[in-house]
Formats: sequence, C-alpha cells, structure tokens
Amino acid sequence: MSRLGALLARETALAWGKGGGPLVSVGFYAGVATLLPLAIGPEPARLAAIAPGAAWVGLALASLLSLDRLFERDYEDGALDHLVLSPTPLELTCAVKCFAQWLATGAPLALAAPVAAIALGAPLNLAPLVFVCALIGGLAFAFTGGIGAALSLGARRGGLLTAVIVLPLFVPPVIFGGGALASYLAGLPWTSGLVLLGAYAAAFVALGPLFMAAACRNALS
Amino acid sequence: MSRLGALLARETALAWGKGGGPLVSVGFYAGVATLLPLAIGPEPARLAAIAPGAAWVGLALASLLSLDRLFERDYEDGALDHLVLSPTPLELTCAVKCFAQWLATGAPLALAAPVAAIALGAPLNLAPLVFVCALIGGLAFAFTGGIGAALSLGARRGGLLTAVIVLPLFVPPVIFGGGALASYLAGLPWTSGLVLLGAYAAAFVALGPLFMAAACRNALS
Amino acid sequence: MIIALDLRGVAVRRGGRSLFCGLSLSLTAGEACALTGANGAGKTSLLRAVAGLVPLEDGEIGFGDVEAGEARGGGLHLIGHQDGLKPARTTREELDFWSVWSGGDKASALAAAESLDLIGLLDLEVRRLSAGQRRRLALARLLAAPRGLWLLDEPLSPLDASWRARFGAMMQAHLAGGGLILAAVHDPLPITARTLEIGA
Amino acid sequence: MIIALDLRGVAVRRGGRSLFCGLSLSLTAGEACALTGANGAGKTSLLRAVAGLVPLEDGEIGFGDVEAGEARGGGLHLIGHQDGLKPARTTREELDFWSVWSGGDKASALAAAESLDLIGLLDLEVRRLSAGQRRRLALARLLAAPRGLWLLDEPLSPLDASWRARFGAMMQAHLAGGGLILAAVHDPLPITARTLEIGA
Amino acid sequence: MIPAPAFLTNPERFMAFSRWAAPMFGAIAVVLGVAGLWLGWSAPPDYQQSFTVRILFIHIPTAWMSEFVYACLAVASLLSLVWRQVLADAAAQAAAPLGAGFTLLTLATGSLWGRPEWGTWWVWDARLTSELILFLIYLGYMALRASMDDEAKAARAAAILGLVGALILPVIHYSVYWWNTLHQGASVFRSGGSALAPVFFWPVILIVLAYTSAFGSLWLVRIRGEVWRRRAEAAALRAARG
Ligand code: HEM
Ligand SMILES: Nc1ncnc2c1ncn2[C@@H]1O[C@H](COP(=O)(O)OP(=O)(O)OP(=O)(O)O)[C@@H](O)[C@H]1O
Ligand SMILES: Nc1ncnc2c1ncn2[C@@H]1O[C@H](COP(=O)(O)OP(=O)(O)OP(=O)(O)O)[C@@H](O)[C@H]1O
Ligand SMILES: [Mg+2]
Ligand SMILES: [Mg+2]
Repeated sequence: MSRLGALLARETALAWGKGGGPLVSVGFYAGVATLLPLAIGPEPARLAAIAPGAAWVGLALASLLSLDRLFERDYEDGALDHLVLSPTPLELTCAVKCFAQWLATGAPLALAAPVAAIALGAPLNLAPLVFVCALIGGLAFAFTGGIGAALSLGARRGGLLTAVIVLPLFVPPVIFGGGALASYLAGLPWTSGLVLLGAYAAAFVALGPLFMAAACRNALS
Repeated sequence: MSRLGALLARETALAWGKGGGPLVSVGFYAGVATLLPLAIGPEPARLAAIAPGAAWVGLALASLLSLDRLFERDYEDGALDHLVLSPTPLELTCAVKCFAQWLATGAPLALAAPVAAIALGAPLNLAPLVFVCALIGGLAFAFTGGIGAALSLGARRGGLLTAVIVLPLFVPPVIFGGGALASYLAGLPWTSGLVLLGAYAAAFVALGPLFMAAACRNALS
Repeated sequence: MIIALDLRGVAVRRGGRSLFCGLSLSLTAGEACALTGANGAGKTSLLRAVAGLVPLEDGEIGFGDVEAGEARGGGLHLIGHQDGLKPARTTREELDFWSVWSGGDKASALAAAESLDLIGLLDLEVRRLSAGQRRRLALARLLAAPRGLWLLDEPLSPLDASWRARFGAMMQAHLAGGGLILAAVHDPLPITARTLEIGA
Repeated sequence: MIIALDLRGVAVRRGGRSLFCGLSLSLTAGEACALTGANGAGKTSLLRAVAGLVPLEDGEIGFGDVEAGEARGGGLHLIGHQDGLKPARTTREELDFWSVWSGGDKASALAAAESLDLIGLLDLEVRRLSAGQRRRLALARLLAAPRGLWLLDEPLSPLDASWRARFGAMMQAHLAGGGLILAAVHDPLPITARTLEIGA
Repeated sequence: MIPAPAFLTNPERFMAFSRWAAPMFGAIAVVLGVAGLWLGWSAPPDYQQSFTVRILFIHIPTAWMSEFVYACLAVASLLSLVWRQVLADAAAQAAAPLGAGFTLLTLATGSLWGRPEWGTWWVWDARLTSELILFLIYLGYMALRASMDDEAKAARAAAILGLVGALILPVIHYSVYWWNTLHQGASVFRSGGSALAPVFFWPVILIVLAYTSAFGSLWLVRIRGEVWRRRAEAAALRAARG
C-alpha cells in the first residue's frame, strides 16, 4: 500500500510539476477555448450553439496533449525497468499512473470546463452537468489515452502516434458526453448519455491497465 | 550549404519519422475534424457555418501538438551541444529546424485542411483560400511555436508549458486567417487578412530564430 | 531472499542473431561473478534476461527455491546504464521514492544516502549531479532496500578511485550477508569473484 | 586549425558554489592532458567551459591565434556522456549526418566507420547498439571530421580492453598530426599525457 | 557595450530609496483613493446605468493598470536581458503577479458589469479577448518562471518571453479591431473632449492615480522582498557549503 501511495505521489508530482501544474493545464484549456471563437467569429447565437460541444472537445484535446509522456519518459530513461521489477503487478502500476494523470490534470480541467462553456455562451444551469461530464470523461480519457501511450512506446513520433491511436477511443465518450449536454439543453432526458459515459469510463478503468501492461512488457522485451 | 542541407534532411526525417509521418499528422487532423461535429451535433447548417473556422483551429492545434519536441529531444540527449559547436550560427540552425518542421507537418496539414473544411460542409470554392491560408499559417505556427518550444527547454512539463506560451502567439494568425475566410464567404474583400497573415508569418520567420537561439543558449549554459 | 542463481544452457538471440548459447552458471549465497566479454558480446542482454526483461531463446534460469516470478518481483536489483532517474526531481525525492518502491522506507533511504555520501546533494536536482554522483544515487537503491541478487551493468565506470574502493567494500558486505552478485565489467572487480567470459 | 590551448586563472561556479579557481594550463600542438579529480570536482564543467557552453566566473580561455568564436564554431570536438544520438535512427543515418554537420562528408564517415568497426552495424538502429558500440559511434565523429582540439569526457569507459588500445592508437595518431587532447578520466590514458588534477 | 545605468548596478541605493518610497506611495494611494471614491459615490446615478455605473471606478483603472504593468514588466525584462541585472529581473518577476491580478480584476469587474449592461457575462469582443490573452501571457510568464529550477536560467527565459509578449500584445490589441466590437471605445480621453460627464471624469482620474501609486508601492515592496529572498538564499547556500 505504501508502495502504491508513493507511486501515486510520484506520478502526480511528475504530471503536476512543482511550478503550478493545474495553472498550466487550465491556461492551455482557456487558450483552446479562446481560439475557437476567434476563428469562427464572435456571433453570440452561433457560439452559444456550439459552446458545450467545444468545451468538451477542448477537454479531450487537452487530455491528449498531456498524455503524451505518460509512459515514454519512464521507458526511455529506464525507470520502467525498475517499475516492472517489483512485487506490484504491472497492471496495478499502470492503473495508478493513469489515475495520477487524471488527478493532476483531469480534475483541474474539469473545474475549468464549466467556466469555458459559460464563457462561450452556454446557459448557467448547464454548469453542473458539464462539470460531472468532464470529471467522468477525464477518467475515460486518461485510461484510454494510457493505452495509446503504452502502444506507441519505442515508435518514432510517439506523440502524434499516440494521438492517432487514441482519437478513435476518444470518440465514444465524446459522443456520450456531447449527447448528454445537447439533450439537457433541449430539455430531453439526458441521464442515459451520462450513464453510458460512466459505463465506458468504468470499462476502461477496469480493462485499460491490462492492455497497457501488455504493451509495456512488449516494448521492454 | 551542404551542412544546412544535411540538417534539413535530418530534421525532416525526425519530424516525419519512417512510419508514415504525413499520414499520422493528417490522421490526427481528421480526428479533430471528426470529434467536433460529434460533440456539437450534426445539423448541416450549424456545421457549415463553423466549418472553415474549425478546420483552421484544427490546424493550429495539430501544429501545437507536433511542436512539442522541436528542441527538447536534442536538448536532453546532448545533440544540441553538437549543433551549437559549429560554424553555422545557431539562429540559422533554429530557422532550419522550424522550416523542416513546417515541411514535414505543416505542408501535409495544409493539403488536408481544405478536405476537412469541405467535409464539414464549407462551399467548394473556398478550398484554394483554405489551402493558401493553411500554408502561410503553418509557417507562422512553426516559427512562433519554435519560440515556445525553445523557451520551455529545461522546464518541467515542457509540453504543456509550450502550449501556454505559444497560444497567445497563435492568436493573431488565427484571427487574420479566420477573418480572411469569413470575409471571402461573406463576399467582402478578403485580401487584407491574407496580407496580414503573410506579414505576421514573415515577421516571425525573421525574428523568431533570434529568440529561439537566445533561449537555447540560455538553456545550455 | 534469493540464495542461488542457476543458468542452465541459456541462449539469447537479439535481432535475429544468436548472441550466445549453452551458457551455464551457478552461484550460491555469498558468491560473485564478473561477466566479461568484448563489446557486443551480450553481457547486458544476459543481465536483462536474468531479470526477465529479455526472453530466452533456450535454456532455463532458476533462483534456487524461489519462484522466478517472485524473484523478479522484488528479489533482485538491476542497475544498468539507464538509471531511471528524472532530471527535474531532486535527489531526495528520487531516493525516497525508489527506496519505498523497492521495499525500503525513508529511514533506510537516508541511511543509504549517508553511506554513499549523498547527504549534501539531497536538495539538488538530479540534472545537476555529476556523472559519478548520479551513479552513486542509482546505486543507493541497492542499500536502501536489501535484496538477495544484485545484477550490475558496469557499476564502477563513472566512479573515482576512492569510490570504487568504497563500493567494493559495500559489495563485499553484501556477499558476507549471503547475497549474490552478477556484474558485467570491463575492468576487474575490486572483490574476489569468479569470471564468466561470454562469447569467447 | 587550433594549435594551442591556454587556460589562465580560470574559475567556474555552478549552482552558487565555486568549483575551482585559478586554474591554468597551456597545451600546444601534439600534447595531451588528462584531467583527473574526484567525482564532482568539475572536470565535465571545465570541458564544457572550454567549449563555451558554461560561462566562466573568472579567467580566460585562449586558443592560440584562433579566435574563441571560431575555435568553438568548428575548431574543436566535445564528446561527453550524452552523445546526441537518436535511438530510433540507424547508425548510418546518424554517422552520415554528424559527419557532414562537423565538416566531413559521407566518404569520411564511411572511413571512420571502417576504422571503428561499425560497418556491420550500419543498418541497426542506435537503440539496439550495445554500450560500447554506441560509444564507438559517438567517437566516429572525431575521425569523420578532423578538428584540432578534442575534448573527451571519460571516452574509454564502456570500451573493452582491445578497443581501449585501439582508441589509444587513434589518439596517438591525432597528436602526431598536431592535434591537442584534453580528456577527463578516472583511469590512466593509454597515451603519454600530462595530468591536471582538479580540486586537489 | 553600453554601461548599465547606476540605479541597476547598485541594489543598495535601490533599497535605501524604496525604504521610504514604498510607504509614501502607499499613503498617496490611500489619500487619492478615498478622495476619488468619495467623489464618485456622491455622484448622481447615471440615467441609463443607474447604480452599476460605479463599477466604472474600479473597472477603468484596473484595465489601464493591467496594460501599464505589462509595459513595466517588458521594460524590466529588456534591462535584465541587456545588462543581466538581478535588480531588473527581480522587478520583472515582482510585477507579473500584480499585473495578473489587475487583469483578473478587469475581467471580473467587466463581467459583473456586462451582465446588467449587455445581458451576458462574456462576449467574444475585441477588448475582452485581448484582455483575456493578456491574462494568458501573464500566466505563461509566471508558469515559465516557476517551472525552471535554475534562477539565472529562469530569469533569462522569462525575460525573452517578456519581450516576445511586448511585441505581440499590440498586434493582438489591434488585430482584434477587425471585429465589430461591443465594448466601449476610447471615452475618457479622446479628441473632442471626454465622453464622460465631469462628475465621473474627475473621480476616475483620481482613482487611476491612486491605483498607479498603489501599484508603485506594492511593486517596490515586492521587489524588496525578492531582493531579501535572494540574499537569504545566497546566504543559506554559503552556510550550507561551509
Ligand atoms: C469582461 C468584460 C470586460 C473586459 C475584459 C473589459 C476590458 C477593458 C479594458 C482592457 C479597457 C481598457 C481599454 C484601453 O484603454 O486600452 C476597458 C476600458 C473601459 N471599459 Fe471595459 N471591459 C469589460 C466590460 C465592460 C463593460 C460591461 C463596460 C460598460 C458598459 C465597460 C466599460 C468600459 C469603459 C467606459 C472603459 C474606458 C474606455 C476608455 O476610455 O478607454 N467595460 N475595459
Ligand atoms: N533489441 C535489439 N535488437 C537487435 N540487436 C540487438 C538488440 N539489443 C542488442 N542487440 C545486439 O546484441 C548485441 C549484444 O548487446 P549487449 O548490449 O548485450 O552487449 P554487451 O555485451 O553489453 O556489450 P557492451 O560491452 O558494449 O555493453 C549487440 O551486438 C547489439 O547490437
Ligand atoms: N547546473 C548545475 N547547477 C548546480 N550545480 C551543478 C550544475 N552542474 C554541475 N553542478 C555541480 O558541480 C559539481 C561538478 O560537476 P561536474 O559534472 O563538473 O563534475 P565532474 O568532475 O565531471 O565529476 P564526475 O567525475 O562525477 O563526472 C558537482 O558537484 C555538481 O553537483
Ligand atoms: Mg552492455
Ligand atoms: Mg563528469
């Protein structure tokens, strides 16, 4: 237990950095949310229509950007060898890594998501749902993203490759979350989207680490 | 000259990778272009309105994602030392690196941008303008992005920091390009936006390498 | 604790080429073996194979009574060229984490730091350590969490003369406590050890 | 070509601490100097200071008639622990590029590969090279593009005995051709060289 | 090379100056601020905007200060880059959080005001967008500083970024004028006289001056703190190393 605690602390620290980790990710998110209206024009009606969706995609992209290094650094500098040579099963180690990633970047981003959505013109009462979606979605993004990150170990251009592997895995949560938000706005029942999102996240929290551990072992051998 | 030629070839190869470089970046781009309609709903009118802008932001984000490693790997593995210890001024070296980055990722992305815009529902006759904007914009993104990449050398969480530093630098080109596209669609004069975009790109092609070289020297010392 | 290592007819193949085959070795508690051989002979590959990171082409690796899975999950230390230390973290952070991860605690980490004279460097980032200091930090794991079998890949190279002697004494103490050492080297080890030459 | 190296009262400070000061040394064509000193004494820092990568706290570094900017821009080679080789590229790609970048060409790269016995490895990715093979690839730069001053940071450590001797012969040839060598080492160099101890 | 100005090379002189200047600026800020607020509060409610007009007294000064502080930061960055002076660097470092604070205040008061005025908290208008980006630049500056271990390196990297920001800010500021804008144009000072009634004009001016001296005071205090911190660190380092 203290071993996993130490790992969680280390991973969070690495993902967070000493110097204002959440500040940085939230700043990035704000940037993404800013560029969109700049490119498509500021008409409030048009913006409001796409606001929740854009905030949601921004979250996915921000998660993507921070995933990049989940395993690669440890692979390249040999730390993965040492992480493997331990009584802790590699699956659990991978799960802790993803969880720390979510704690360090997903959670602050989830706090920022409602702000971004409202800034783009979404109605105020959407905020709690955006927050919940972002929180659960962040978990799904972290655990699916981890699979891509582990699979692209040792490949050239790991970062972009991760992105290409991971994007298809990001599609279902993006659809579920976006659907829940849209239904809520339209006054339709929205819980099913949220439930699907939660189920997807739960499935990948459970299954993702198996794939990641296999991919890591393969990259090391 | 042959020295710079060799550098250009190496940098392009590194950015491109053996395993389908342009394919990868275009794939990423396609992913971004698909996630957006998924998140905001498929209504054609709404999509068509944001199509050029979304393609344009996708380009900026894709450039951002691939910038990350422009200097960092060379810094961490010591190659930057060797690049500095050469008769070629570091400013020129930095410029070649950015140019190679543009050749390897900006140019293929520029080819993909019109396709993405039209897939999202933009009118066909917009395609050439999207292509030209993406080509020039890619140059601006590469050279401004290089500044962020060089500045965040030796910092913790280089990737995200790059993003936060670079996003403000991306704002003017996004505005200029987005403005040109919107004006063209509205039947208004659009050349001035393109000219401003070109001027911005030219200014950073000229000034960017100075900042990058200073930042690299600082990181090495 | 691992008290024996048995290689029986081990063969390793890398990149389609057989590096060595029919390699046998048996070490018991308190014994050390120096692995020698020309560059590219396969010393690093053999150490990684013992640690289970490289698949065997043929043969068997046994750890006495200890099961292979258990031996590789906490029974042995592997210290290679790549030390897994993060340049941006401080010496203390890295030492504490790896100590706890390997089964020690912060107290044992501090004791290891004392033995390896790292106390004055604890608040420096790893990036700033000199090559020898960094190697000492990597070696501190060995002391922070006692494990039976040490697999060392050129452990002495960036150490200065006095540290080579001091680390020699540490290896001696490990052997005296019933440990085993398998070390790939190009220079003689500062302890009495059998020699196994690969690819001769 | 650089034919002299003069350090006059050099002082270097890292992380707020003075490593050494008042260091003086003068080398002329055909001379080698072995830089020794305990771990953390400042050998690497001094080599990087000569290459202009670390600022001087005090003192001066001169390269004879050659201006400092010119000397550091193509007059010297620095081979350190970090070799700047990309794991995912092939040996040939890396060798060719660094050869051209340092002022050689593909023919000289091939000649260097031949001298360092890398021909059979040219199509392997750098990631797969053994430690000694990789060091030989890093050293190939020295031969592929002739430069007057070689700054070497523990160049021999991962090489096996026969390669140490062969690289010793290469250093000897460099000196015979009027070159200079400043090498940080913990073991004696296989050539006749003056010794400068840092931090004694 | 041009020699560095004397006030940069002599931190002692700065410490002596700031010892009395900081409290003095603080006192001026309080006096002007109280006067301005009193004048402002006693002004009649605007016929259009009723009570909310009073946000103006916070909004306009903070908006101006957010830009002014960046100018200070950029000048300090330039000085520290050219002369490698720690004092200039300390000044730049000390200015950043203050500027970010002013920017955040501007965004907050603007939003608060926008709700009753425009019926929305936020619009993607030129002014607002460029102010948000200014905030991002401050954040990036602080994040860059915080994420580097070596103080000297952090200083130079941050100074480079400070200069890049100084180049880019006017571009952003003007490039967003491409957009039809909802936000007020220049109204306090403009050719043809102020658009503000005198009852608002004078309090605004007083409060702007109050903010400026408050910033001056805080800035000096923070620079002093920075200097002390660095001295203490250097002393601790010396002590630790013997
Ligand atoms: C989040 C929302 C807002 C932001 C970020 C914001 C930002 C700014 C900025 C940056 C300035 C300084 C412009 C300059 O001189 O360079 C400014 C000035 C001003 N703002 Fe706002 N503002 C916001 C909302 C509002 C609202 C709702 C009103 C009132 C309707 C308002 C009224 C003014 C006025 C009267 C000035 C002075 C203009 C001048 O004389 O220069 N602002 N604001
Ligand atoms: N993943 C791999 N794919 C292909 N070949 C490999 C791989 N890893 C190692 N090799 C090759 O196997 C051989 C043995 O490598 P190894 O690192 O085990 O040698 P070593 O004895 O440790 O040498 P050194 O003394 O130089 O460290 C080398 O020739 C190397 O090129
Ligand atoms: N960037 C830095 N910041 C702070 N301290 C540093 C930095 N770089 C090096 N040092 C310190 O300076 C000292 C000298 O380091 P250097 O690498 O020059 O030693 P060295 O003589 O090469 O030692 P070794 O034999 O172990 O390689 C070390 O104590 C190291 O901790
Ligand atoms: Mg080896
Ligand atoms: Mg050294």
